[in-house]
Amino acid sequence: MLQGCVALAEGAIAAGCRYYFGYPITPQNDIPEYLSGRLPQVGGVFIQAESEIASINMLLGASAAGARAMTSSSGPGISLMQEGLSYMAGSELPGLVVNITRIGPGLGGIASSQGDYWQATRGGGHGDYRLIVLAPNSVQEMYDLTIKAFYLSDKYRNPAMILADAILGQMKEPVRLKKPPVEIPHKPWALTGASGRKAQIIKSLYLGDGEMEEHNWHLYEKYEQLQRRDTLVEIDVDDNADILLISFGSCSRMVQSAVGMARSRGLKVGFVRPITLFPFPHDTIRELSREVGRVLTVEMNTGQMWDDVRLSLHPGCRASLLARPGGGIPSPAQILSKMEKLLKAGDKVAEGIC
Amino acid sequence: MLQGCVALAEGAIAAGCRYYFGYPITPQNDIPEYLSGRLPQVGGVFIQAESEIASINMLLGASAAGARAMTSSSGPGISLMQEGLSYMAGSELPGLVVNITRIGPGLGGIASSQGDYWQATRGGGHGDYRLIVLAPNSVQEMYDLTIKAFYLSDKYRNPAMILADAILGQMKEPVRLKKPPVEIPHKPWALTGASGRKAQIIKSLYLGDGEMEEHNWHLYEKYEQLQRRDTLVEIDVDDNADILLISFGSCSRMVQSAVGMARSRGLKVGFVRPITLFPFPHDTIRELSREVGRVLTVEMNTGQMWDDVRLSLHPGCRASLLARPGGGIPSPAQILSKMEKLLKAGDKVAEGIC
Amino acid sequence: MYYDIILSGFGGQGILLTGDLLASAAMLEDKHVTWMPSYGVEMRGGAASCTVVVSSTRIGSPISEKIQGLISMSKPSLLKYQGRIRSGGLLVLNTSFADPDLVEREDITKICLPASEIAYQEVGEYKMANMVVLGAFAAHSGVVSLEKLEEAAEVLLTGRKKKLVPVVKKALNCGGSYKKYVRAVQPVKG
Amino acid sequence: MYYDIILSGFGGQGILLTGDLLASAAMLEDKHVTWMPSYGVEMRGGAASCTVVVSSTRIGSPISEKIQGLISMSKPSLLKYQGRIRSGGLLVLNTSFADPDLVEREDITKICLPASEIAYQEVGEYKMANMVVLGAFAAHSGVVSLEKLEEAAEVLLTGRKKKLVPVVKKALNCGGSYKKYVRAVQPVKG
Amino acid sequence: MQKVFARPQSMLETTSHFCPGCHHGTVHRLLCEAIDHYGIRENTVGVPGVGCGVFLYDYIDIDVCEAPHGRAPAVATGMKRVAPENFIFTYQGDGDLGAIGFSEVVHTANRGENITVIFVNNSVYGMTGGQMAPTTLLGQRTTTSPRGRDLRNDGYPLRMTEMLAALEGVVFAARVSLHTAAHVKKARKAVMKAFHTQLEGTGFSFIEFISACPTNWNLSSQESVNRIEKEIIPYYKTGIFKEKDGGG
Amino acid sequence: MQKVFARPQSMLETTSHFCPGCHHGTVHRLLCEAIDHYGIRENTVGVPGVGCGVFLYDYIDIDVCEAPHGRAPAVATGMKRVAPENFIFTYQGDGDLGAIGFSEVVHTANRGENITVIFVNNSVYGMTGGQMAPTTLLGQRTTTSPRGRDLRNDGYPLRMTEMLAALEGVVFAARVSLHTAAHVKKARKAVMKAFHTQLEGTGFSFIEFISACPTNWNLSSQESVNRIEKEIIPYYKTGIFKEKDGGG
Amino acid sequence: MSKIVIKEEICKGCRYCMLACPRELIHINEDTINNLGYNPAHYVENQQSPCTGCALCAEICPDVLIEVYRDKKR
Amino acid sequence: MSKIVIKEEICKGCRYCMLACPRELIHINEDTINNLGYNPAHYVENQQSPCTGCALCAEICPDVLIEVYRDKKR
Ligand SMILES: Cc1ncc(C[n+]2csc(CCOP(=O)(O)OP(=O)(O)O)c2C)c(N)n1
Ligand SMILES: Cc1ncc(C[n+]2csc(CCOP(=O)(O)OP(=O)(O)O)c2C)c(N)n1
Ligand code: SF4
Ligand code: SF4
Ligand code: SF4
Ligand code: SF4
Ligand code: SF4
Ligand code: SF4
Ligand SMILES: [Mg+2]
Ligand SMILES: [Mg+2]
Repeated sequence: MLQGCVALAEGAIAAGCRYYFGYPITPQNDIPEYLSGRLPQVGGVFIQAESEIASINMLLGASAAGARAMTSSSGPGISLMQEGLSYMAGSELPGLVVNITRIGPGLGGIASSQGDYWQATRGGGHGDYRLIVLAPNSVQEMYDLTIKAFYLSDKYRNPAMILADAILGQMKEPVRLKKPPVEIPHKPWALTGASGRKAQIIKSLYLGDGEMEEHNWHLYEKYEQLQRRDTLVEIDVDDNADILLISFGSCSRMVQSAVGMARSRGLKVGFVRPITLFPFPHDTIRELSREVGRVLTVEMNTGQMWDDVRLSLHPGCRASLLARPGGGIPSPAQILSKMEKLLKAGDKVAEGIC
Repeated sequence: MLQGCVALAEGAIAAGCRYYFGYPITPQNDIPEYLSGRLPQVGGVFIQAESEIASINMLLGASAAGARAMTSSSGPGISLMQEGLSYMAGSELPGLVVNITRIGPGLGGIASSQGDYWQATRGGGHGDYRLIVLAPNSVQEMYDLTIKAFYLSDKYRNPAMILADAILGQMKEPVRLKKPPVEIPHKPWALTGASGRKAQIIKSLYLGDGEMEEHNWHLYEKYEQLQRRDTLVEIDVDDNADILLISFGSCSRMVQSAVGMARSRGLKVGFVRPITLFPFPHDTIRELSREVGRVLTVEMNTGQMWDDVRLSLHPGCRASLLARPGGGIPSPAQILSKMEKLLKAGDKVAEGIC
Repeated sequence: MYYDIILSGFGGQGILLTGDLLASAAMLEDKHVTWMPSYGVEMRGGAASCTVVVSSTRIGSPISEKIQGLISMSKPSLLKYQGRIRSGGLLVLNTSFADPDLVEREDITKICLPASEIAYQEVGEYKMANMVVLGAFAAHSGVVSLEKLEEAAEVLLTGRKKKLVPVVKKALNCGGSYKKYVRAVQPVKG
Repeated sequence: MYYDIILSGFGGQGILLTGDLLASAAMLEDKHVTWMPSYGVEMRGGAASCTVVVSSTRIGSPISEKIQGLISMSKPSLLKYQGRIRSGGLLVLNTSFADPDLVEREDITKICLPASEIAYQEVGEYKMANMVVLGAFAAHSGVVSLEKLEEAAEVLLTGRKKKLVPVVKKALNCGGSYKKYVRAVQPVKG
Repeated sequence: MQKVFARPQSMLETTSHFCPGCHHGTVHRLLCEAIDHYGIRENTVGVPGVGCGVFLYDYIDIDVCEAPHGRAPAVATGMKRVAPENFIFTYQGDGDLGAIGFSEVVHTANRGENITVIFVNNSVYGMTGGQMAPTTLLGQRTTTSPRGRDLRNDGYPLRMTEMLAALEGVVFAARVSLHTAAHVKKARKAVMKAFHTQLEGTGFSFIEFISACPTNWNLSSQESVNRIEKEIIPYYKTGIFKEKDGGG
Repeated sequence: MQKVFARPQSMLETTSHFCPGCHHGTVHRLLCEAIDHYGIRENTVGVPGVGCGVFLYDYIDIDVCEAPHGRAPAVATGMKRVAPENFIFTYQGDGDLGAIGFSEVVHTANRGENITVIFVNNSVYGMTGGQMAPTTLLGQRTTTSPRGRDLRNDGYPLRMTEMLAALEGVVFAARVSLHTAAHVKKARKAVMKAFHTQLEGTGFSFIEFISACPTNWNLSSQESVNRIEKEIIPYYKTGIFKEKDGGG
Repeated sequence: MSKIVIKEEICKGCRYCMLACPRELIHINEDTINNLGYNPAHYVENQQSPCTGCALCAEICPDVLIEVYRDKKR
Repeated sequence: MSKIVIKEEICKGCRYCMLACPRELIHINEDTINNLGYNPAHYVENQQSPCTGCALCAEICPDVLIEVYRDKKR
């Protein structure tokens, strides 16, 4: 049985990550605290940076040198990393950034919240770029998706983010550590000194006529590829379901409880969980929303994934939102009662129709 | 005839802003350079801060003290301000942030780009908050909307952003300076010392049970009010128009040229320009897209406002996107030819249908 | 089966470890488990609590509004959590730190025992009160067996803590025979 | 009417001010105008250019792919921009810095004059070449009148620059009588 | 009988959230005494950084503006420029001021902003649970230096007062301790001087308080006091490091 | 006849984008000479900050990683930790290092990272068009200090070499100038020592180059050289400020 | 005779006052736990070695819980 | 006799070499403008006061445009 943060740290080590740079912030301190002891045991380096800005830039440097490396933080610290993240994406550097979220905006609190969805999926930094965003919903996935995140990040040469919250970071659950064979891909682009080859540059500014536009379309094409090839989603839909619940991360655990309760009452329901928030499973949701015809999105914010859900929905599908920001947690009972209300209303009530 | 940046600076002074804090970055240096000379003339203070982070936090402090104050920057600098912006929104502090954008991601270039649309409208910082975002498309509006931005920012106690680019910042056009009577609203919440009243706090962390959730809904309600009351949009639609063009900021100038060209060829076209990007003119676009039935969005990025347009469109409306990121500028001729292609295709070709 | 319980008290009473032991024991019985601490700005000194869920099927929510069991080791925690016990649920109270008169619920089973004194008398350590209480909980509820708790203790307490294993086992078993010490086991009324 | 022109040369030749003067004069004639500099990482030392649009109706794009006029004061700027002149358009070239043989376009009107030398001879200042060229442009194209340019110079040149006004006026007028100096006014062929 | 010692007037009647033996409470009290002494409660604004001292407003009866972690000097700069007549102080921990907010405090000091910076150095990140701080001593074990701070990996403990005292813009800079009543009395004097400096409009004033964090040091009160005396003060010398004209 | 002076091997044959009289070119050359001297071209990585020196890769034939403005020392830290066998230097202007990146360079120095920091101090923000820098002298007019830098509003010119030399982690720190051939020769020696320091693995080395930005100073070359001699060096003294064992 | 008054209900038992008192007039009451969960400090008068009103205890109490009353005669 | 060679085509005319040469052998050619738009430096042999190959000019040239050839005999 491991704590979510510890499972994530072990996932990083299993993925061959040997460099951690970070600055303390609750509720993710278990990650650096654990790694400050663990990394030296495996020949790695742990640096407590003087700030989140230093952290993300140390990560940038380590990644440019060809290593698998990571940082972790929470809300305010992640906000401070936006410039660095934009540079990494622009320079096509991989690397893992973990956001164990807090409540925002501002100093906020350390209870669970999903209010950083937009920041993570739309690029909180400047310019046309995306992060690869994975959202675990169990301690096992804190481990598994960390390994996956390093894989995707290297594959696409783009920074990846694990978006989780205090529930997932603090909770303990049984975990199977898979110790997969570490396959760090060869990185011919890495800066190792111009020995036996031409000098190389890692940069994000291209000055030639039209080069920046080309570079932007190149990045865009990678994001389209991600969308086509590496979208992850969990689906659990009854035949002839009357309603489809959509939720991610810790919140999806409450929804899963509610789905269980609904089924035990004989309701036919469906459940979809985006595991990658970017790329978002637009196609899956379009298809399922067509079949089911009624959707309830449940989020722990004021309705951020709601944008992506609505951009996916099949036209004519009835869609509602149950949102609880600021540390409010929709209880299974609350979700169930909302579901029942919607089903009872049938076609009459049309909350948040899209 | 004034340069866009200078008109904006004069707008700030006309609005009663007497405090500027900023750090140099191209292509907005004309703002601090101008104000470093101008502000002392009107009894104001100009500080060149040591960084963008210092800038946004000086702004936070000046705003907390009750003053109208501003900062300005571009892409990378704006990214560094995300934590501060989140704090200001969370603490309900007004203030103006100007983003004269660069190309992103990363260091990018200083040519014109609209790649910071998401960052501006979705909150690049952590948590559930929004900025009030105004997008001028002329030097006159650089002046007028700056005054408007201070007004809205104080009205809603929320930071406001002017989103423009090098074209608008560098261009000169004739401007009418209106010198409106400065009405800075009374700010009883400002921290002036607890004299003759109880001590006051400006903060974004509420620890009581459920207080953060309540605070988040309170902010949300402000954003809904903004949406209802203070959405700004320019509309120029022919009767029985066959196609509706949607564009904002500098890009909309190219679109206006294209619209002029199209009309001179006898086409019936419409043009909608969101002036507030948040709140976005969803209702206007829904209504017009229902009437016109075909939409072409033109943006200088890979399609960011496109999200908001698609979230607004009337179901069944055909929608296409013409996007040019990385400093590429869609020329009036390119826009016109795209328009003509779409009209010729009629119902057959369905690019980017939503 | 499905069981959710909150363990609560002051920081320093070993609350989180107690929950960990409970969850680990249940895991050894091939149950699905989750362990979720509550924590806050005031982690230091103040209150400590955690929620443990044990289930024979995959667990959704690791936190619960209404709970089946509450272990309370302090007055503030009793006041804070007693209202969340389901009707018919179970409270195990360490009366060394909370007066049983403060229990307002009539519709639950209550095991009130001076766990700190018991721990001191029986194993020589006030600090083993948490294990006494856990033993009592296990024995009464049957959510896990005392044997599995002992096994879990051996798994969890390693390194410098290994020497505690015998004491812990003894304290667990004291708790297991809680009826000997109990001031009141009050089954649900009406 | 609608007219778009690029003014271009080396930094330090007063290109941006020249454009400003043109736009300001057009504004005095109640035209809509835009003035748009091009600039870049290499603002220092290197190239300088701006686009001016003059129109009797509201102006959309302040930049133009194809232009009606080009003023060029350097070899690199000639090479860079000549291709963008519309067929039938106008080029005014300061041959002191660019060999007229480099002009490849046959379908435009060309005014090639050694503006720097003219400026030096006539007003004693090499630096007034820009005004000579502007005067020539105005006189030939009729986009603005020399009078309005003089008026605009009075409006724009204030403070320490005020003393330049007479020189500027003189240089503009020299340009206005460009035919006196012109190596070649080549009207559109074919 | 005469009451010779009582809670200062500007200090709110409430139980603090600080751990037993935490010196934040003492610093708060000294600030309140100075506020009362100079009669400036009604035109004082406090700007706490993020750390265990963030809840300043719960304890001192003055206007308070929360600043993002490390940025209090920038926030205070903005405030002071708008209202030079107000008394503005920041309240920052060693993580807040020495790590993330290092640049802000140095540049604010260098500009000679007429504000007062209160710096609580307890050699760890208290609020977040005892991680290594820039001021953590070599060899000191923390949750992120489990083998003790190692100069090769982690660098040297920063002496902020010395660094700041070297800047032209700084008018008053002192380091004081709070582990004995005698030291507390010296600390009070330093606080009075720092306040005086700002009230005279002379420039930037700075006080570093050596403080205990028994919780994260894992030490008893007696051990904490000993540690300050035997380990901390030898590295972080107490005294007035800078006192220009007007500083008291 | 013997060629006694030519372009260093590791310096690419190309026209630079620097303005006439800009000393960035001289600094580049000295770096190339040291790279050639120690034969380390194939395991050197340069990390330019943002400023007129950002195009390092156009001029030096080595691997180069662009860093965000001010963050080169953090980027270099990450690189060096991954590949301690490589020679890593940052290349930063006075805005980059003294303003936005102040915290990064000080903390990197304090950690004693085994890297070399090349600091080009031309007392203005060159690339962005001549705004006031932290190193701008009092009274100096710039585009954002049109009435001259005023100590009351803008604070004092920062002496970075002195500040850094005071840190334990710093092994070599020098300030050199480039306005006469004699100074260039001294500068060359300092560069060699700094490189040697890192190659020996001794710790953090730092060189500040007093440089001209004739464009933004609005001065001719003669005037620029005079200004360096008469105004700049008197405030920013040249010399070696720190040289621990191993530094040369 | 001088004396002190301690707010025992909210004392955190840090012992600083106890360590500071030159007359050893303050003790920690290990048998009592106050509502905060701590063993509070307790002032015990001693006629032989009475309180001097020196206020060292008050000066050191980080929670500002001690009031000191000094005998005017001294 | 020693000598230098200047890459005049890409010289920026900064004059540093001119200021540095103790023999005043370098001049700025105000009549020529090179492709970069500058008046380039120009080396003029002088038999009376020949180039010493001291390389001061090369040392100071920020654009590294000067090669110095020293006469072996000296
Ligand atoms: C940007 C940001 N990063 C990190 C944090 C988390 N954080 C809160 S307080 C703190 C440091 C506390 O240490 P210190 O400043 O020494 O104050 P103390 O609690 O020790 O008094 C940190 C890192 C934060 N709130 N914001
Ligand atoms: C975050 C950020 N802020 C601001 C800038 C704009 N900028 C580019 S270079 C520079 C400063 C250049 O000055 P300096 O570091 O002194 O280098 P120089 O050009 O003088 O050599 C600035 C402010 C930027 N690129 N990124
Ligand atoms: S954690 Fe440390 S600094 Fe924070 S309140 Fe407790 S003792 Fe004080
Ligand atoms: S602007 Fe200044 S620093 Fe930049 S290249 Fe020109 S002279 Fe050099
Ligand atoms: S006032 Fe002095 S003597 Fe009296 S109790 Fe306090 S410390 Fe002891
Ligand atoms: S010093 Fe204060 S808090 Fe500590 S034991 Fe004494 S009275 Fe209690
Ligand atoms: S080598 Fe010496 S003498 Fe010869 S040209 Fe250069 S500076 Fe003059
Ligand atoms: S120093 Fe170099 S660039 Fe300058 S004038 Fe002489 S040769 Fe030309
Ligand atoms: Mg601390
Ligand atoms: Mg500089």
